[in-house]
Amino acid sequence: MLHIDTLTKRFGDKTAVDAANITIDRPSMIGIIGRSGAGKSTLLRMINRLTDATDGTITFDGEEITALRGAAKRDWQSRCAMIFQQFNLVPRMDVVSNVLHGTLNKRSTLATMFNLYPQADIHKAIEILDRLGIAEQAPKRAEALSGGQQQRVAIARALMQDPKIILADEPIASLDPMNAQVVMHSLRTIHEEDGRMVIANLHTLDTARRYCDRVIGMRDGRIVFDGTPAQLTTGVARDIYGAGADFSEAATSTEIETLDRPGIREAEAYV
Amino acid sequence: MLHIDTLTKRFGDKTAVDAANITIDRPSMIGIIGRSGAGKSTLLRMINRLTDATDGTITFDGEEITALRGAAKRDWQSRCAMIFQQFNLVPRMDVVSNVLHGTLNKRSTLATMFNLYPQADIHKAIEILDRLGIAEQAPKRAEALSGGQQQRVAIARALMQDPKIILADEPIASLDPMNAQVVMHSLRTIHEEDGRMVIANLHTLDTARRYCDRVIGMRDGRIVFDGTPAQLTTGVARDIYGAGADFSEAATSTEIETLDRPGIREAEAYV
Amino acid sequence: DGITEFRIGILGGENAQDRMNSYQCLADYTTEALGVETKLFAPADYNGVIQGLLGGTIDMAWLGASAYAATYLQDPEAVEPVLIKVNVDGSIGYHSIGFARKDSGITSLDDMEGKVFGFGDPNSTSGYLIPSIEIPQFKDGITMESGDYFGEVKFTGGHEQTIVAVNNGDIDGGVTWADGQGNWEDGYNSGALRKAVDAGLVDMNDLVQIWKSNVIPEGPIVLRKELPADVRATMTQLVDALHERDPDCAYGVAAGDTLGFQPVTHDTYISIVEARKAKIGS
Amino acid sequence: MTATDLSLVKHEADKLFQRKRLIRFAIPAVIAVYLVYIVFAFDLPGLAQRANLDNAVTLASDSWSHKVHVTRDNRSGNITYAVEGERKGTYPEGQRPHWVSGDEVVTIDLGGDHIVRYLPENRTEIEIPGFPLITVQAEGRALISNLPEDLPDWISASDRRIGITTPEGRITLTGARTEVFNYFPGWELFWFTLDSPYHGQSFATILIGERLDPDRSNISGAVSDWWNNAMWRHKDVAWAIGETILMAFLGTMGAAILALPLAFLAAKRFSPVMLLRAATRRLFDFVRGVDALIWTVVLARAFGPGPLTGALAILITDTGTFGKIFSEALENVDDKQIEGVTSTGAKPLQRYRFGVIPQVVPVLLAQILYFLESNTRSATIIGAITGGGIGLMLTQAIQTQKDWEEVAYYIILIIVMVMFMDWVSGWLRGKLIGGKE
Amino acid sequence: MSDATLGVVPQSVDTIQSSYMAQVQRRRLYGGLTLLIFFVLMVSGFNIADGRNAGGFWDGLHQIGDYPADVLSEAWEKRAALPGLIAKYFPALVETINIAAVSTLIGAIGGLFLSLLGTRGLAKWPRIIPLFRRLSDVMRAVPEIVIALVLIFVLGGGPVPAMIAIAIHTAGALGKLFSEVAENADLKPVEGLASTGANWSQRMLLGVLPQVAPNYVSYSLLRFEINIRASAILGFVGAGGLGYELRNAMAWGPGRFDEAAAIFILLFATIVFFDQVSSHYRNRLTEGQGQ
Ligand SMILES: Nc1ncnc2c1ncn2[C@@H]1O[C@H](COP(=O)(O)OP(=O)(O)OP(=O)(O)O)[C@@H](O)[C@H]1O
Ligand SMILES: Nc1ncnc2c1ncn2[C@@H]1O[C@H](COP(=O)(O)OP(=O)(O)OP(=O)(O)O)[C@@H](O)[C@H]1O
Ligand SMILES: [Mg+2]
Ligand SMILES: [Mg+2]
Repeated sequence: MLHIDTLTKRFGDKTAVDAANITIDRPSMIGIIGRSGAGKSTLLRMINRLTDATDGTITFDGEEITALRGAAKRDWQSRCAMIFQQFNLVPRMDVVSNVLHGTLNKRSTLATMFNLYPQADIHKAIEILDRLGIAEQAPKRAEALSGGQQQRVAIARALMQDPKIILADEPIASLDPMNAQVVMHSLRTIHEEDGRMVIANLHTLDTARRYCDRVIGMRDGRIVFDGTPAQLTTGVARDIYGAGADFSEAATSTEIETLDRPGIREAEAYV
Repeated sequence: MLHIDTLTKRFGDKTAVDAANITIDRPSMIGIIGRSGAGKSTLLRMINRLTDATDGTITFDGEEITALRGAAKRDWQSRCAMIFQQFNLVPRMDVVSNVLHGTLNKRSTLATMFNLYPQADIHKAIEILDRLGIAEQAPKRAEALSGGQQQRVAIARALMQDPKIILADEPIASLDPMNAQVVMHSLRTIHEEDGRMVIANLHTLDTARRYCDRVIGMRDGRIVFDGTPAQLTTGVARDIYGAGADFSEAATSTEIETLDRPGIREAEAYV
Repeated sequence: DGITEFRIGILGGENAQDRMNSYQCLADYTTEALGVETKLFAPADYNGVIQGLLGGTIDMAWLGASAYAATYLQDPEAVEPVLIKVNVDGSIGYHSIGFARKDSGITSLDDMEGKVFGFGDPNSTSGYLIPSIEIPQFKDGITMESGDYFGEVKFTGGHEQTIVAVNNGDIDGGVTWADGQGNWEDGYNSGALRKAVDAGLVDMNDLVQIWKSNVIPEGPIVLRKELPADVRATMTQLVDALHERDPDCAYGVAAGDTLGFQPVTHDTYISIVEARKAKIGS
Repeated sequence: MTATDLSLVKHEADKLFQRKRLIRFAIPAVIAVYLVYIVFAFDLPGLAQRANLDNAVTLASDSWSHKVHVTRDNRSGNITYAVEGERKGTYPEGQRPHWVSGDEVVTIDLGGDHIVRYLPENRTEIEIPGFPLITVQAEGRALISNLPEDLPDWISASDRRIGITTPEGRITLTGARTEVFNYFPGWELFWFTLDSPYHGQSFATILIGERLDPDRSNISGAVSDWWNNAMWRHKDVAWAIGETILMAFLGTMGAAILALPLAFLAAKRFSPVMLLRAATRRLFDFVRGVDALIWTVVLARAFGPGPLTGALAILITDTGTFGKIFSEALENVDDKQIEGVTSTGAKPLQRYRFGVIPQVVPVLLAQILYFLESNTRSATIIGAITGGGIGLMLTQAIQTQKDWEEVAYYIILIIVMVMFMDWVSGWLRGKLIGGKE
Repeated sequence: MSDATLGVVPQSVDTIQSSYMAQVQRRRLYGGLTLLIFFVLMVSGFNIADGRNAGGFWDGLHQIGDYPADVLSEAWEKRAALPGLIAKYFPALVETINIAAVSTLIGAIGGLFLSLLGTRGLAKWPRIIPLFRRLSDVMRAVPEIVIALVLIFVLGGGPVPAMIAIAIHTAGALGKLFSEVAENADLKPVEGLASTGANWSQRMLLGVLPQVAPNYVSYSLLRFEINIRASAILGFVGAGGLGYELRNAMAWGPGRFDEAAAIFILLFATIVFFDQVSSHYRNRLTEGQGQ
């Protein structure tokens, strides 16, 4: 399905992603981990074509994504939804409109201007919101929602695109543990029920272990690990994070269950 | 020396200071305590003649301060320096210029319009700054300094006036404990070394106890206590602050030494 | 009481283009004759010169007849006319010419009923004052009110604008000035039409004359009455003799070939003043 | 959520979108209706019909090209050659353009095989490729030509006047004179007029070549001839631009100086007398509302035409504008600094100088400098209407309706001038506000 | 420069004093020079202007009221006719307001595109951002009257040349103000929309416009105020509306001063009215906005 071949991105003389090779042959849920600056976001943004690659190719079902231009590129983006750490909604607009933005690629500018979304789409948007448990919020402005709710609106927008792939760039980094769980759970459900591919950048090891079928570890732009959660031992994690022997998994955890463990407050301060 | 006689200030039907009588016959260091709205600031402002009294008189060395007008009033202000909680410096001007504002009353208007001060004054200003330990900040803009440094600049401006009395309206309320100590220490030193009278409004009991020779307590505009720090028992303090039995002295403390006492963090939240 | 400087106001309007430049020689002669600095001013319209003369900030100017009348009516003691231009044929007048586009089928004022008629500047003699008085005398029923005889009466702002407006069809007919000498197809010998033809703006084959006024006296060169008598005498003499002394300069000052200037008095303009007074009353 | 709840939410959403659509349609609809009204109020259809594209073409081509007139006076038989037909551009006696030849028969080669011949006895021959040879004889006021009945639209002919317009040039014939206009790209005589010895010399020749005028060194002679160029009047133009900037500068700065004390009178916290305050504010509103242009007209009686009048007009208007802006800035000053200065016994002026001025100076300076730039534009307009500066030169050039190259030149100068002032004001802003008090 | 050493090594009071004195000297010198230059510029500028003016400043000062007195006395004499005249010129006023309104509308739309196309992060074609910036600089630099005069030549007199001229200038001026606002816009929504495959106009419409609209409307209102004056002024050169009538009345002089006064009252009242209304709405638009 998705084939990434020696994909490289350079910003000036900084190489953000360095000859990455990934092959994914069936819709799975994949977690990408690595410390800040490892190139996780850049990789995802290249897949969505928000950023252009410097070198290498991305191929999806035989189509070369990296070569797409103009309308074809936007069409690809509509098939490959993206979820952001900061939600990236339109804060002044209501929730349904934000979800309907997932259909923009199919609508003309004029239709958008006059809010001419088909009734079927509006209803579908509400059903998606309902599936994510926030249908009551439909008429509110996005900015009036809590972070977890906003992220679910972003997921709803992604689902509205009816995409083959959902990319999620640290979808839970701005959320509290409670909301983080809800959001990760939603993503997992979507993967399982709809059979969509989900690729999520994650800051925390345990989230990756718990929700993903496959974990990719990045360090300094290179892919240094690619395997099952089971293969992701603490030693491997130390390598990925370039941490010393004092590395504690809890330092990257946001699991709710861990909240009651002593010392968790201090630990969170480092996250 | 200073004699305050049934001094009253009314704002509309609100009586901020109610027939206050204070007699100070030698240069001492006096702390005025009382809770917010008790009339402390108003009292000090009347002494400096920033605010006109509604009734009563202030007499200093036989001269009736409350009757002064125009140049005579400004002359009094130059002999009676004032320090404010918010420093009240000119932030865009450099430190030395701010200190030199203390000489404005003595210099001709025309020369000062163009920022022209005698060299002797400039040297003196820098010596005062040196005495307060901030000579190195001399050429910087006031706004570039930390709060504690700014308050010391304000004290330097007061010293530049070479005043008989220094009034300080909550000089340490905007400062962290470390800086508060430095500032109170400076005021005490000035009082002891130069023999100037210092009257300071203070929010915290322990500061008043520690630095003042005499403490005046105000409540609802009236003077309800006037005595030595030793006479200022917790019971008296309760009266002054109108607090119940749960009154804890720590709640008004900013002393550095108290920082290590357990429970202090919570306590500070009420300050 | 001498003067410290001498200020000449120039208003081509009906005459000159590069006025300051053409007048520089006159300014030099003036400085020489009076021994004081001479300055040239070229306000953008008649009103500027009139205000200057009334306010005493301009000492000498060449006005249009109507502008002189306006000055006179506001303050009879302000200025005095001294000289007038003499055309090459010896006449001292010119005409206001009514014209229209040939393809509009208009050949005379009779055809203008209900049409749009354009004046130039309100202070212009040939562009407004004279036609606004003489055209209603053309036949009964003509007035200069919009919607009476003409469909609409407009000011275009100046002679040039009138010509362009007629040529473009913005207005059906308008008035401008010409000396009335020479041939229509050349735009006459001098005047606003001739300038437009020379500039390639209009083709006289496209235009027809629909009306012509009686002869209008050229505007006077005026001097402020408050000036010392000797200054006035010197300046009058200087301009009067300019043609003999320096024909090139005279060409520039008069904006074309002339026989020079000759003395003139207020009497020449009495009828114009009356006309203007009549307009104020209306 | 239950099915009924969900359908309720859906219904709500449908209504929401209905409402939103209505608003989204209403705004453009209102605008559209207004624009339709404007189309008729401004008579756009009529305008489109009347708009003279020929003028636009004349204007556009004239602005980057010039023409040389070859004129034969049919009465005297004299032939003159003049750039733009102006006296100042006339070729000196004995000189003529290189594309004119012959003595008895004067042949004018317009290029592209278009040839005009001035023959004796006021006869003219015109050769135009693809058109039979045209011959015209002038007889008194009348013209006798061999032109056929039906003419192409580039020839306009009557028995009194013939006009021929070709891409190579223009020919007009009347009884009185015959004139050929030959067009060339570029601004001719921009550097030197024909009577200057430096005309047609290369830059290198002037700089390092032999002395062209025995009385003057080449460089000073060239500079002086260029500066005094009678066609382009570089000296007058420079003065005019200077006058325009001067009007803007004097007006803006004068207004700022006047407005500052007045603004104190209009600011609530510095002016306790309500009546005085209100009076000052109304004064600001009044001088601002009247507008600089009208002030110029009013002042013209007292001061006559010239840059001072323009400067005063700007000064008066902007005193109102600055007064308003300054007093708003003064309303917003921070009390603490004033009180700090007051508590030292400072005199009232010192209080303002140190308590207030340092706070408002950045706002004031930014505004003043911004207005300096925008007043350069106002000064151009004021000059155009009441006399003075580059604005007047522009209006005059447009009014003569033939010197479009000058118009283009002035327009470029005005744009450069305004952009320059924009840059100056930005630079000063950075220098003055960025730096120390 | 002395700052660099400050705080590193404790300095003696003497060095601080002398280095501060040096700084003060320098500042006084620069300050004095600046003041001197300014003073010299003002005085010599005034003298040049005075010299190049027909009448001197001091000679003319006492006459300053003459012209208004002439106008007012005539207007007062004929005061009975004033209401009628005001009614007569009302259509011209409507034309002036229409010119201002249409040109503000068109200019604001133009400024909108200039600002979106000329702002980093938003531009459709990032490479030619400088082109759009220069374009709006040039449009802003051209005084309205320049374009108006040229257009009057091509199109004839009337409101359209004025409208086009003002619209061009407005587009440039608003383009600059707008792009300052747009530069501060939050790009997150834009990116979010981009990730769904929305095209440029959809991104701008949904991602940027809702954020910047209040500021844009507020600036446009301010511009409308300015444009009313501009459209009145352009009337002076033949662009129709109230300015044209005012010029004719003033140029004719006595006999029509009553008309001049009536037109002037209309114009003044209009300017003040729209000033007040627009500043009221501008305050309302920007107040709920934090800064
Ligand atoms: N637009 C850009 N211009 C220049 N450098 C960039 C840009 N975007 C990212 N980088 C650099 O590329 C490297 C990888 O960045 P990226 O955002 O992909 O890391 P990340 O793994 O997502 O980190 P984080 O957890 O902080 O989001 C970083 O060093 C970053 O500084
Ligand atoms: N300018 C004023 N106008 C009206 N009321 C005032 C004014 N200044 C002070 N007051 C009122 O007078 C009373 C005493 O105020 P004052 O500022 O003297 O109290 P304080 O003891 O200094 O309190 P704080 O600790 O809050 O500074 C308060 O109730 C206050 O609201
Ligand atoms: Mg990232
Ligand atoms: Mg207080």
